[in-house]
Amino acid sequence: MGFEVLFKGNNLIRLFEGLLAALRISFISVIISIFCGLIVGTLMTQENRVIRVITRGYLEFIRIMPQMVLLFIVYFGTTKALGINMSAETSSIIVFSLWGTAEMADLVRGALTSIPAIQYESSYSLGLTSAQTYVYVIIPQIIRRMLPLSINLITRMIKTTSLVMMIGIVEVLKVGQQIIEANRKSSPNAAFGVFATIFFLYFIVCWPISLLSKYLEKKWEN
Amino acid sequence: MEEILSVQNLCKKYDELVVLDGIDLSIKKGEVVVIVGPSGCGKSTFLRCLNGLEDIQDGKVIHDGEVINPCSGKLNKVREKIGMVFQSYELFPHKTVLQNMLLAPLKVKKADKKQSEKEALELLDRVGLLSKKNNYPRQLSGGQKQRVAIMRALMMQPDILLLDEITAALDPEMVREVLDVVISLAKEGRTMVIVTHEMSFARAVADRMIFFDEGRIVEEGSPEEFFVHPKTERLQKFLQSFSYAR
Amino acid sequence: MDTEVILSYLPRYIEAFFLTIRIGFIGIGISLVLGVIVAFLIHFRIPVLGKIAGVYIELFRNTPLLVQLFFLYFGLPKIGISIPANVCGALGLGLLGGSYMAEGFRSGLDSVPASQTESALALGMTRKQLFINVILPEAFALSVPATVANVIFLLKETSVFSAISLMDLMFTAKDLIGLYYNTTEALCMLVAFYIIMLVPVSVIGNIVEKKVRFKMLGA
Amino acid sequence: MNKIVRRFIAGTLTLGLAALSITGCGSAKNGTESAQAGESKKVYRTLDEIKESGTINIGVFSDKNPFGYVDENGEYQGYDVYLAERLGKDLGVEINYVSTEAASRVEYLETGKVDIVLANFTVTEERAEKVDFALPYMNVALGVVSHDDNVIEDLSQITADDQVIVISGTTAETYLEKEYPDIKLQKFDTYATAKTAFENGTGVAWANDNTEVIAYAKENAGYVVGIPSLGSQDTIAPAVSKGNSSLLDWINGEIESLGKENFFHADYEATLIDTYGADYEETLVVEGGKVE
Repeated sequence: MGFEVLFKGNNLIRLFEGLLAALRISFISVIISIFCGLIVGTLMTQENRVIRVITRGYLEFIRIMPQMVLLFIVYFGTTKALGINMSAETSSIIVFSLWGTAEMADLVRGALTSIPAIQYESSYSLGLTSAQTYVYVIIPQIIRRMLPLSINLITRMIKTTSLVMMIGIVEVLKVGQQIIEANRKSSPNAAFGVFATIFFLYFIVCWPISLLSKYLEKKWEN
Repeated sequence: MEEILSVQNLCKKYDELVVLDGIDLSIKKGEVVVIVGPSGCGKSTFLRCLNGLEDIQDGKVIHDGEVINPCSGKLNKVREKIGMVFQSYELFPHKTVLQNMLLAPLKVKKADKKQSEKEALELLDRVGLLSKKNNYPRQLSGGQKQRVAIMRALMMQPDILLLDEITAALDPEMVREVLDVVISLAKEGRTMVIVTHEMSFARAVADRMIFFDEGRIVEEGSPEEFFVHPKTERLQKFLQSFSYAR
Repeated sequence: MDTEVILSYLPRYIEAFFLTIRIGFIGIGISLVLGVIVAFLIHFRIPVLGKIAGVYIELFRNTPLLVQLFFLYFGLPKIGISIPANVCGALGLGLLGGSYMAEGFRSGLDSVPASQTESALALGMTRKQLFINVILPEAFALSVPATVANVIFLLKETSVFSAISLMDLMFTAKDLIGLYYNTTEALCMLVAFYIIMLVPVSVIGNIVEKKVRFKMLGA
Repeated sequence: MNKIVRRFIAGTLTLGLAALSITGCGSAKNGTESAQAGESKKVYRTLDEIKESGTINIGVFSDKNPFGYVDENGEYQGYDVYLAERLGKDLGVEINYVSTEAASRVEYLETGKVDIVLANFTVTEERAEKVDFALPYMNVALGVVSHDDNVIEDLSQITADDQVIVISGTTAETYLEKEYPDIKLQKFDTYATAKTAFENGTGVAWANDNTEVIAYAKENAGYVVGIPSLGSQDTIAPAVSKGNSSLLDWINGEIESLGKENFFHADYEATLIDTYGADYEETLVVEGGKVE
């Protein structure tokens, strides 16, 4: 069935290295996305119509644009247009952060609009500035509501990192294809064993993360 | 007594709807002013104009020689001196009672932590909630939360305290707990402007009564004049709506 | 940007566009039905079935569609069940989408305030009437934003169809670039067709969200 | 009604934004194309710059056995890699292998992110417009394998609703797209999926490099190479960024000198012989860049 391929040489280690590459990109991108998402999300709730339209346009644009095109534009486009030679990993982190920030901003907007106006007013009437109000009163409250959802974003991001093979990053799926190909003659049906392992690897990484998000959701639900 | 807050020809409009139509009022230091009136007469909005939560279309609110202007940057400085407690007794849900009390003094006044904590504990003890200092708001009753909200406002040592129908959303037996606190503050000589429906409480605590109707001050006077010999016919009708006879 | 190249690519993109739409929306249809059933099973904690539904959600939410499609299209024939590629694509999308839609509906069901249920019961409604007339409509209204986001997400997930030889939009672009290397034209047409496919969904989604929220919750 | 209108404006706004990005990425590309032709903005690294830097970036396939693949110890192997190792040694530089996909080979060269592409790159006119090909180092002809119960000996046998399986980005696909546009193709993006689909019988035939299909028929019973050679002989050659003549000339000189020591036959024997057998060595190998 093709499982024997995995124990040849350091194939198993290479698979884990590939998974690590995918995880590293996802985690860095999510952290950036949470930070920028908070800012963009807050901007989205401002009365100023211009800011709102721009951030809304950004969200729709990123949601609609296929990620592969973004990868090509950031990785190849920037070299052609501006002469900057970006590494594949930096480009993929930029693209996934752009995507993550858009998704996060939408979550933040939803969370901010669900905070009753009285929280803002009682904070202002104590003399806190609007910046202090956001930092000490509003954001800590939406973080509780948002963190579980942003953890879900990590699993979605991990699953879509397989796209980065288009710009030369060897992640877990690419390693799988390499192993299948390398053993084309010696074990022709290696594909099933390898894909079953990849299925399992993605599961044991993403499932605990979604369990964590459900646990946090329950704990902070009050 | 020296004037602490002066309201001159205050007008407030939502597009065409006139909510406050030229209010003039002067509040002395240590005075307790109670505002009553039918719902929708603009009394709560008036209170929110005093600390800049609502912008005003005309007229001025002067406190300590400074004009309160909602669009100016220094608004939060003004609000340090004018405390307000709302009808919905929402505390900051993610902070304990003590943290709720300490947030503003530490962040706004940059006060010393130990000193503020001592003050906070004293205030909590005064309203019998010292044991609740490390509880979260969700573990408190409405009445308890409202009392903490009042103490939280007091932590800023405001010159004036605005109370906007703070008992409207409470069960009867909790109303008592909260109003006793307000009465004790009045005895201490706190300057307060109170909007309420609790007539007997108003009569007990007020130095001066004001009757709002359709965005104007209709009648003003000491509690005795106000309740015993109401002059205007509208005030008489309003007071009757509170008494029941079989 | 060479228009002659664009014109020569146009027929293939149009064909791929309709394939993506056709299989995409069949898959989304399946995911909606599956989502409601699974959300129902979990929300009302039906014994055994509820557990299976829970496992289904965790399994399909935490693994990539590409791998799921691989087993559906290449694995099943090894045990005698061979499904044509387009059916396989719709089924794969439906199964993956079902787990996401179920999450959306479940959170919708959970956020129907208990007072609604109690007041309906107080009116003497049976549990079935209660579910159909009160809970379902309100849960549906609350989960419209999540559902719209899922529809867009699923339409973009069709980009892994190349694994099972379905010529969707993304595969057309990659294939054309691999053949003739007119990368700019191929990518710009890809973006254009994604816009034509997704902007209406997003705009209609917003309208439905506003209408349903207004009709249902009056706010 | 104005809500719908406002929504429509928001929609067109996103369209506008996206169109902006298209013209953005469009102009970016046009900018370089004209610049490339005008030689004003150099993207690639010349021979000397590569030598100075001490490393050469070579784009290879990492999942195309036996041409470019990664063995179980994580080392790059294959016919293309064997040549790359030698180029690196003769240049006296370290080699940095970059894993490429069929669709990104040209982009890598157009942005100078790799210096040479050695990824089973078949020479065609369209591709020659984008990159400069060096001398060929392998012949490739196409072949078609089919199930032994329905052997396809001529493409005319293929009916309208039959499908021929091909791998996206291969010479077979290019050839059939150009010469037989009305044959329905079922395209896969990896060898493994194409092979499994063919075995599951979703296509009547599988068109690929003739060496591949012959090797496949040899290893698996029940399959016959009905068409051993299809269309003209194409060649596989190294590619460099357009205009990088210093590197191109060096490679061509290198290929010619390697021809003298029969290097490419040695390469064949080291990497391809156990897949395709000895009798294909002559038809496949191009020694010293000279095609008979």
